[in-house]
Parts: sequence; structure tokens; C-alpha cells
Amino acid sequence: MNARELTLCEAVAEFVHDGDTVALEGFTHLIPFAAGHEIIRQERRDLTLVRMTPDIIYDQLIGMGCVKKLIFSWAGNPGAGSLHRFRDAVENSYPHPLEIEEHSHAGMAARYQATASGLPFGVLRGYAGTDLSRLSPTIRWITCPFTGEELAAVPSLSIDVSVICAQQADRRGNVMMWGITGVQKEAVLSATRSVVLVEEVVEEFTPHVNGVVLPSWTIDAVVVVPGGSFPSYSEDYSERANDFYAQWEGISRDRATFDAWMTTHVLETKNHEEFMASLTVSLASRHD
Amino acid sequence: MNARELTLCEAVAEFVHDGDTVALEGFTHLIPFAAGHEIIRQERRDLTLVRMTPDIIYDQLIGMGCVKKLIFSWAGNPGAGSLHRFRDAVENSYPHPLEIEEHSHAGMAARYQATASGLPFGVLRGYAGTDLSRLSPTIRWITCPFTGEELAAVPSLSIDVSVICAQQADRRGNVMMWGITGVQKEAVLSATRSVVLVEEVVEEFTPHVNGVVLPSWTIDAVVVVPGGSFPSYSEDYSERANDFYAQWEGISRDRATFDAWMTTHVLETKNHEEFMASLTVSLASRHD
Amino acid sequence: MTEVSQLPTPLDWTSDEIMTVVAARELTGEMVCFVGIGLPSRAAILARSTHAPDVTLVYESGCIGAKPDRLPPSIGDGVLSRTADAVVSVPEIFSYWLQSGRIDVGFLGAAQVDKRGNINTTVVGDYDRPSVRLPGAGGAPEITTSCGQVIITLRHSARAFVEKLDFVTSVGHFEDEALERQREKHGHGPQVIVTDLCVMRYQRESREFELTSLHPGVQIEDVLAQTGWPVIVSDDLQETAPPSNEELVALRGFTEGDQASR
Amino acid sequence: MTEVSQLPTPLDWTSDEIMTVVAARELTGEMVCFVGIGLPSRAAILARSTHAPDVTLVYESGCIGAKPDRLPPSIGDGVLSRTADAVVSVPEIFSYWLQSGRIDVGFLGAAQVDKRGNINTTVVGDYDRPSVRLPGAGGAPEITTSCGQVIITLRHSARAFVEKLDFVTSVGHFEDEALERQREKHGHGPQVIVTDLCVMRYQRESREFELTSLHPGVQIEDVLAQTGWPVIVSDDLQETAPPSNEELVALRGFTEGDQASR
Repeated sequence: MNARELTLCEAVAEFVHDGDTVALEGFTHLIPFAAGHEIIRQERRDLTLVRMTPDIIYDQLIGMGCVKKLIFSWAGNPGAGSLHRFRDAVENSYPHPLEIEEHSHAGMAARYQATASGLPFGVLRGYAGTDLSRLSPTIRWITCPFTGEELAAVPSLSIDVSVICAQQADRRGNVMMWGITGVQKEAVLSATRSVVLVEEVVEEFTPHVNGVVLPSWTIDAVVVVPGGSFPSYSEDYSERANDFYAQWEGISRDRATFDAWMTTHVLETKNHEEFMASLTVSLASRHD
Repeated sequence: MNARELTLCEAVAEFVHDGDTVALEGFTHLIPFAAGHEIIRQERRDLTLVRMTPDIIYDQLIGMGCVKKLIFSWAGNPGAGSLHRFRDAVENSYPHPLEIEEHSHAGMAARYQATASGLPFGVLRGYAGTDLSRLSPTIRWITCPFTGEELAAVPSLSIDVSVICAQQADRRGNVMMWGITGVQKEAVLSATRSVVLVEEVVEEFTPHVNGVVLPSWTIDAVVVVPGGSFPSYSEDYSERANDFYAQWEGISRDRATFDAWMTTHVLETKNHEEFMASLTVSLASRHD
Repeated sequence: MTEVSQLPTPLDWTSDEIMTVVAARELTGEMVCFVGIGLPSRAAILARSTHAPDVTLVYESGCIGAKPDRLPPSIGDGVLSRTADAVVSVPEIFSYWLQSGRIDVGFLGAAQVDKRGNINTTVVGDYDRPSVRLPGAGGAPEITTSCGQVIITLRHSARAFVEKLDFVTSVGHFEDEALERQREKHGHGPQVIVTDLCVMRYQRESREFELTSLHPGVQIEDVLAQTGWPVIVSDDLQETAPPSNEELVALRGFTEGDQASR
Repeated sequence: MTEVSQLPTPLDWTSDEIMTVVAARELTGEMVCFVGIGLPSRAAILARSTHAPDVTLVYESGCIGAKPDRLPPSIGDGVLSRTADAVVSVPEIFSYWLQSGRIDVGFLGAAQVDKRGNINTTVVGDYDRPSVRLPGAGGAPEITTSCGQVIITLRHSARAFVEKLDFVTSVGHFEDEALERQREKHGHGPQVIVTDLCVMRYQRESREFELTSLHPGVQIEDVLAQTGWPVIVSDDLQETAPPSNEELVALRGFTEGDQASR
């Protein structure tokens, strides 16, 4: 069945439920901030979040109490600092305890590939001698039946819904992304349901090097949200708000500052357009 | 080290040796016919050939006595008939016995992926109940350490040299192919050495949907051979000579007819340009 | 334009044409179909251009959502990649698209088939010294086990419809019940065989393919004579609806287009 | 244009700058380098723009052969994808490019390191109740075992250079000889640690990192005081060549470019 075009509010209401395992994937580029904010506004609870590189939007979801468990491989604000809400949850169980299941990037990538391939596990040469392999029940060992070599095995993921950003959809609901496309294709193909936020709908895709197309029938909903990845970026549509990433350290470190920021910019904005206006004003004022 | 630009004669002389395991990959599109013919002209012997879909060029290599063993998953002339030289080798050991190692497409694809990934084996859900899995020492079973499910395991390949066609190279020796790109990237990344035939060298690649770029440092030699895939085709450069594929049934069925054809069109032409001229004249005359 | 006076009369079709038309009818709605070359491709393209425009065609060459307006002479033809929604690598088509269970229907040909829908495309005779060496497995073993269901189509002959296959290239349905339940987890396997004589459907009760529909003019005896096992004839045996003029015009349009393109 | 009169004097550099410059010097010729974010990226870009223009940069975001002319604030910056020879998916970068053994040098930062080049980027304190939760493994465990060799770079402090790691995120060199021989099949592991005080190199004989070069103005005692294990000082202890004006101008050019781009 082809993708339906929905509003973000409708898509989150229909496809993201309390208790779901949710992957909002993206690799610096094309982070689905708008979807994360809408999940916060709709007050989802007990989510298991999956992502290789949880960043600010996951920090916000954790800090706002939406998250029960995090499955990940690198949780930071690259080049800019820590995810203090994630740290507060792990270090101090605030706002409540956060269960974690962690892997290396190679391990998470293998899990996504296995899941997209319909296999129960993935194989990699990795984890040898690490404490992660000693502690994690999701890292086991498997013997090559031809060479006898021992390799690491990781289980596939059970993702209820994946949400990604892409640059464009066409009239039939196919979507196309380009630039750094990370693990987003695997995220969509690994999930029971999927939602794709796009910058715009076009008549015909223009060719792009490394253009990745997902056919309409692999997607449940296409949502047009211009700037939906802001303050992340969308190659050929927007620039990353690097200033904001640098400021996050100061915003997130303190619980009250974080709460105030979330209230002003997310809870009191009713959609992504208002969020963008609100954050843009705030960024401009700090430059003055 | 970046790729060197060589002539086809030089590249085959330097990189394809008697006894080598060689993959001339392509999936209907971009078959490296010119390289196969040069291997025949240079009289290589005892080759192990690898390919998912061996077609006419492999039939020619087998019929000319270059091949000791074939590793493959579907050996035919799609929509047009049999590979009679392959059949004659298997059915009658003519011109000499041909060892075969056969798989399904999914199994061969998994072997290429494992090899390109530096893993000793690949995993797939396949082969259950088939005679292939009963007979082949290269199909074994492996148990998922998380679910207990039994899956098929296939060993990685040991490829000495891969030869593929791509549409373009740039000045630095990067190559780009588009359209149906098959398993060619994996073939190059699976091999110790690799040679890429291109239609032309360009200043800058133009973007293409499904454009696949292989960096110069993954390739040993770039060879400019316009029409190097003829009578196969090169998307946006040439059309497939479907007539020739249809005629192959008649040419290959009889040993003497085959020998005469090979002598006229391959052994007595000194390069691909002469081959193309020779075959084009022959195709035109049959139309009259 | 084909003028009305030139439209074929209802009887004006070949046995290959009815086989293609009847196979095409098996594709409906928004099915996603994994298409083999030759008759399966012809039938799938026919379905898309007549009663089932929303069927998605996936080719093992990596072309997803191809919309060919002529018969490609191979599954790697440029018309498939140029009209596809997406083109992916061959390893990806088998892992992310086929094995993952994303395909509703697989569409296969065969050299030999048995009453359980097991297929041989490998050898006639002994494997190590075959009398006829066939092309081999291709995508078949995993298509039969990964798709929601499988349609098999081939010409009916005693050489093709055999009691015992010379070689089991792909398993249709296991004789062993436990194995069969195992394979059902990932797909229902072959459900229908369409030939130039008839339609046979898999029945869970008998665990074999039964004769369910005879093409116009074909007698039960014709089928029995060309089938190497004692065929169960369905209690509800039908006569196949003959190809409609619309179906034939569409099919012949392709074939002409295909010839013209050569 | 920087005018000659404004060129820095030989002493005009910070401890972070010498660390970057010295790390950059480890990259030479046509090395293919897998680059982490932060100081590793800064050093690799510096190397490419000074003495090692033929070094190929590979980023875990999938950018192969990126040629950034400024410091990307993240490894997913658009300047990396736009200047890359090829951009591939993240699963592909880890399977076809890293795990396959195609990368000559891995370039890593760390929160803690021990004398065998084992790295901790996971937690300070107990794993289940950490005093500081760090970002986690990222690419490190497989970078250290899959690359031909690994360069580690971090600021020197007693908190970072520890006798025993709180958590082994990535193994540098195994204490067990059999395990170490096993890992050597796929790469030689960490070979050098570059800090703001010194350079330490792995010695096969002692099986640990030894102090081989002191940066100008640094005393052996400074290093010993900031290192949590009894450091072996090489018999052939060198003084690190100070950053050249060319190196510093190039480095500062990036940093300014980076600031300006914000």
C-alpha cells in the first residue's frame, strides 16, 4: 500500500504509541527534530528509543520523561559536549531510571542490516576483549563453519516505528534523500511502520550522487515539514545551526534551565514552524 | 595507491595470470566482453571463473579452453537459449572437464558481501531442502545464538582479480557506473586486484540516480575501451545487441561453427575496436 | 491504432498466449511481485497494463517498481532501470527486499515440476554427468521460500510434470509436516501452476497440486497424459475464461514492440 | 592574506596546537585514514593540507575521500559529503570499508587510556552507576582491531592515563600473547599516543607504550606526574620538533575558517 500524506500531528498520533520501540534515525544530517518535538508535545511515555548516534533530540525526549530504554552506540553532542539529560538519567535516574543497551557502531550497523534483511542476527568481527561483550547479553559468539574463526553475533532489532527525514517526495509518495544518508534506509526497512518527513513534494526527482530512493509502498506516511530537521540540516535545503549545538551544553546541564527551554521552545510552540521561529529569534539574540 | 591508466592488452597481461580466480562481473548490463576477449587472445589457462550470471563471454572462455572451474548461480543466455559451450564442457567434458561450484543467486550475493566485508562466511535464509545444499561442501548450517533458528552459511570467495565495466572515470582514476550495477562493487572490493573498463574519462562526474562510485585507490587499473561491454550495453552510451544474443544459440551449438566464429571475430581481431567492427558487419549482413 | 475490424475473434489465440493471459490474472491489486525472465515477465507486464495497474514489479537485477512499456529481452534491460522507482545492487535486492519478506508474489518458470511444486532448473539426468545441463538455481530457491506466495508457469508436458525430479533446485512444499510448518513461517510457497493446458492449485488437504481449471478445448485426459503423476481432479473443476480481446491486444502490442525494438 | 611580519614566532603555539601538529605528522604518503571527530579530524585535515596531500580521509558518516577546506564541526558536516569521492551508507562504511581491512590508519581520541593502548570512552566509575557517563563505544572497538595501525591522541593527565581503566571500550593490545597474535592478523593496533606533553610509542618487547619524545619545554617528570603507570622512558628519548610556521599558519587558517563559518 502506498504512503499516505499526513500532517506531523496526525502521523505521530497514528503511528507512535506509548511503549513503542522507535527509531528516529539520522547521522548529524537529516535528524528528525520536528518529529521528536511532536512526540514530546503528544506526551508519549515508556518509549524504547533506538539510534546509533542519539543526539540533542534524544536528550530532549529523555529529559522530558518519554523514554524507558535507549539502544545506541554513541550518545553525545559531537564536538560540542555531553548530552546532560541522558547523563542525568543514567547517573542519577532523573527524571526516572533509563535502561540502556549499548553497542559499537559496527554492532548497531550489523543489527540494522540483519533486521532489514529479515535475519535474526548479524555477524561482525568485533568486540574482542571489550567489557561490552562481557556485560551485554546482546553480544554472543559464533564459529565460522568453514574456517573455525570466532566472530561476534548481534541480534536483530524489533522496531515498531522508524521516523526519518528525506529531502523530497514525489506525487506517488516515493521519497529521496541524498548527502549523508546514514542508516536511514535500514531503519525504514527494519520497522513495522515508518514515517518520512520531507522538505517538499516534487513532480520528478533530480538525480543526485548517492541519492537513495525508498518506494512509496515501504512507507506508511509522508509528512511535508519544511526545515523538519532544523537545527540539524538538510543538504541543499538548509544549514546546520552549529551555534545551537554549542549552546546545548549550557541549556541541558541544569534541570531547570532545560525545563524552561523546553517549555518556551517546544511545549509552547504548537508546531515545527513555530518552533523554528522561536529558536531562530533566540539564536539571533545570543549573537547580538 | 591510485589506479593506473593502462591499455587492455597491458592490463590483462599484468593482472590476469594462468590459474587465477577471476570475476568478470556484470548483470546483463556492463558485461566486460572486451576483457574476456583479450584473455582469450592472450591464451590464459586454468582459470577459475566466478560470476552470478555467466553468459556468452563465459561460454566463449569455456569453449576456448581457458577455464578449469566455474563458480556461479545461473548459467544461461537469458530469454534466448543455452550456453552450449558450458553445456558441452559439463555434459561431455569438451574441450576438457569443467569443475563447477554452484549456488543460488542469494547464496552468491551473500558470498560476495561477506568477502567485501572481510568476513569468512555469509548467512542467509535459504537452500532449505534443496539438493544443492545436500551436495555442496560450500553450503553449511549455522544456528542463531539468540533464537536457535538454523540458517545457511556460505564461505567467502578468494578472488585474485575482478574486471568490471563502468561508464566513466575521472582524471584521478575514480570510476562511476549507473543503471543496473549488479554485484560489481562487491566484486571489486572482494578481489586482490581489480581492473575497470570505462567508456571515457571525464573532468567531473555528472550525478546519476543509483550512481556508484569506486575510489581510485580501490582499483589497480583503469582502461578506456569505448563500447567495452559490446554486445552487452552501457546505459547512456550504447544499446544491447539483442540480435547477437539470439544468434548465439546457433553459433555455439556446434563446435566447428563456434571455433570458426571465435577465429574470425576474436582471434583474428587484434583489439576490441576491430572486434566491434567485425561483429557489426556480421550483424548487419544477417539483417539483409 | 488497431481498428475494430482487426480485433481478434475470441478463438484467435495460441496456447502460449492463454498461458500468459491466465498467469497474468493471478496478479491483482497492489501486489508486489518478484519477476523472473521470459513468460513470468510477460505475464506480469500484461497484468500491469490491463487489470492490475497498481502491481509493483521487482526484478532480481535490482530494479524496483519497473514500469516497462515493452517486453524486455532480459531482466537486465535498460527499460527496467530507466522506469524503476529505485535501482539497488543485486546483493541488496536479495537481502533487504526478497529475504526480508517484503515481496507478496514470486513468479517462476521451471524445467521440471512435481506434485508438491518442487522445481528443477539444474540438470536432467545425473548431477555429475547430466544428459542436459540446465542454467541452475538463479533466484528460485529463495524466491519460493521468501515470497508470500509463488506462481509457477511452464508448458505442460510429461517431461516437465514428473513424478520425481532429477534434481530439487527449489522446494515448493515439504512432504515432512514439521519442515512444512517451518517454511510456512516465511511464506506460503507455490500456490498455483499455470500451463498452456490448465491451472493447478495447491491444496493443503491433499498436500499436492490439483487440477482446478481446464483451458477452453482441453480435456482432462490431455492433462493426465502430459502429467507424470496421478493428478487429483478438483471436485469443482472449472473451464478457464478465454483470453479477452483486451488482454490479447495488450499482449500482442508488447510482443510487436519487443520485435520492433530488436 | 597573512603577511610575513605577522607570522608566528617559533614559540608562539599552545599545547593543543603542538598536539595537533605532532599527530598530523604521523600521517604520510598515500595512507587511507579513518578519522574520528575533534582533534583527530583537525590533525588529519592539517596533514592533508601540508606535508601529506595524498592522504585519503574516510569518515564513519560514510564520506570516503573527503577534502574539507575547513574544520567540520561534526563528522556529518555537509563539507565532508560535498567534497567526498564517494558517500556510502553507515552500515557499508563499517562492513565494506573498515572491517574489510581497507583502512591503513585509524585516528582516535579517548577519555582514558592504559599502558597497552586500551581505551575507555564508556564510563568513569561503575558501569551500572557511573560517576560520569561518557558517550560510549562509537566506532572505536572495530577501528582499533580493523585498521592497519591506530594513532591515539588526547590531553595528558593522571585522570586520563590510568593504571587500570574503569571500562575497556576498545582493546589496544592484549596481555595474553595468544590473543594478541590473533588480533595481529587483522591489524597492528595502536602504535602511537600523541598528547600535549609528549609522544609515546608501542614497543613489542615491553608490550607497552614507552615515552619516546618530549615536546619542547616539557620535562620527563611532567609526563611521569601525569601518567598513572610507571612509564618506561625510551633509551632513545627525543625532543619533538616544534610546530613549524607553515604548520601553525595552516592550522590557524582552519580554525579561523571554522569560527567564521559559524
